[in-house]
Amino acid sequence: MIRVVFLAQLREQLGAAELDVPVGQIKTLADLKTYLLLQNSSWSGALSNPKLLSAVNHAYVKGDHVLADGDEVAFFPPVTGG
Amino acid sequence: MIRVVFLAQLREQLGAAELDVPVGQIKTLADLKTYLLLQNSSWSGALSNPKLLSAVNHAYVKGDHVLADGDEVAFFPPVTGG
Amino acid sequence: MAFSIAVQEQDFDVGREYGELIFGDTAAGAVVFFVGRVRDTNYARDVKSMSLEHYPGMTEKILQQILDEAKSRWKLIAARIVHRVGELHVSDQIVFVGVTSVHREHAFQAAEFLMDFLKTQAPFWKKELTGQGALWVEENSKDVGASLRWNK
Amino acid sequence: MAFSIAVQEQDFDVGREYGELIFGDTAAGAVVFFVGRVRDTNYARDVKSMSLEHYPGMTEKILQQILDEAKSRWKLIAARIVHRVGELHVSDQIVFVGVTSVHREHAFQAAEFLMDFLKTQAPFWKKELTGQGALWVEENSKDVGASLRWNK
Repeated sequence: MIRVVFLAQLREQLGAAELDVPVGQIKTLADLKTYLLLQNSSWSGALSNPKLLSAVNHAYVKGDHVLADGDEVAFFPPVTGG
Repeated sequence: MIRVVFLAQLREQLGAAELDVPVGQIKTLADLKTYLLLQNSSWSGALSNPKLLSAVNHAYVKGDHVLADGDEVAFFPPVTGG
Repeated sequence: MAFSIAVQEQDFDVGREYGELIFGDTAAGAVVFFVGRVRDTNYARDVKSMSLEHYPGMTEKILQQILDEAKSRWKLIAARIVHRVGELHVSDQIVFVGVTSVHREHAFQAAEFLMDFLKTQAPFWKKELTGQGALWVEENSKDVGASLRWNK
Repeated sequence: MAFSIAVQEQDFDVGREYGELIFGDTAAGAVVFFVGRVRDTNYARDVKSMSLEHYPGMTEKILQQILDEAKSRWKLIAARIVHRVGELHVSDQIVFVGVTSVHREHAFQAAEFLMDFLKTQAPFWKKELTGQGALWVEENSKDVGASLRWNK
């Protein structure tokens, strides 16, 4: 399984905070996004936002990234703390 | 009268904290220094230190400066607070 | 306690944070700290309160990385970051950054660096309750610019 | 209290200074402060205590001028300088500088500016009691350099 986490405004836009996705054919972050859009066509707007950031296992990743069973992948908008 | 104030290391070197000098022929800061050196020849070393700073009536002055009766003139080494 | 972080709902006491930062220390000539507070106006909107969300697990990891990076760049004796989450109101304290060093330029630079990186790296998000409704705070381009100046 | 200075023998309480700086304020999103302390080593000499002398009258005037200059350069809401004089021991607090602003870059810059100018302009002198006897602290060229960068 891959644990997927949506945070902040993205969580509200998708109406989902977390979901578990079977690894299946998902080998990379790009595969995961494709899978998520196929399962939920209404997510394409929010999930295609070019400003979205991604983290795998609590570390930022840029571009594509290899995923493994048990990974936690998070998608979120630019951060605004401090 | 002109009130003359020596501070910090300079006060210790001269062995004097304050003195009042009659205005007389003293028209400028340079005149005052000349007067002080004539009165106390042993002060020439400490008073000639090129790093010494001067203030007239609590404001820094650079170079020569016109003095008036009642002025307070201070001489002191570079500051080291904070 | 020399280098530590905290993410918490409860408020922090600046006097106590300061006291713990310098406790038992005789070398730290310079202490710099920053406190960020909820202000009543943001982007011309009147703010009544805000909710601060974060990404538990990643937040702590990123704050620790930022602290480690500051330690590697400057000669620091101690440093601490405290960031609140949850519901906050106008004038409430949001974030505390404290740094001690032998020299003040190190303490000042490290404190600014910590704030700039926290603002652009740590996974916190603010949602403000304003006169115009609840609005997510947008990324601040000034913060992005401020963090870029630290690139080696 | 928005902009104030104090020259005093008694110690100051950082928590209280902070509280007074932000009291009743809802606009100051950023608070920066600096505390300078007596450290146990200075120029490789072990310091036991120091006496801090100043030039009463001129000190207050210069500190007020430095504060006015900071107000003219940055958008500040409040600022305070407290400087102690007299006998001080290792770990004692010497100076407090606190600045509040809407924006953190203003608060950071103003606090650094205040310290740099205080160090090179305000008529204070430190005499350290060290293992090698009582020694007047020499002017620090780094402080002079730090203050020059603010020249407009």
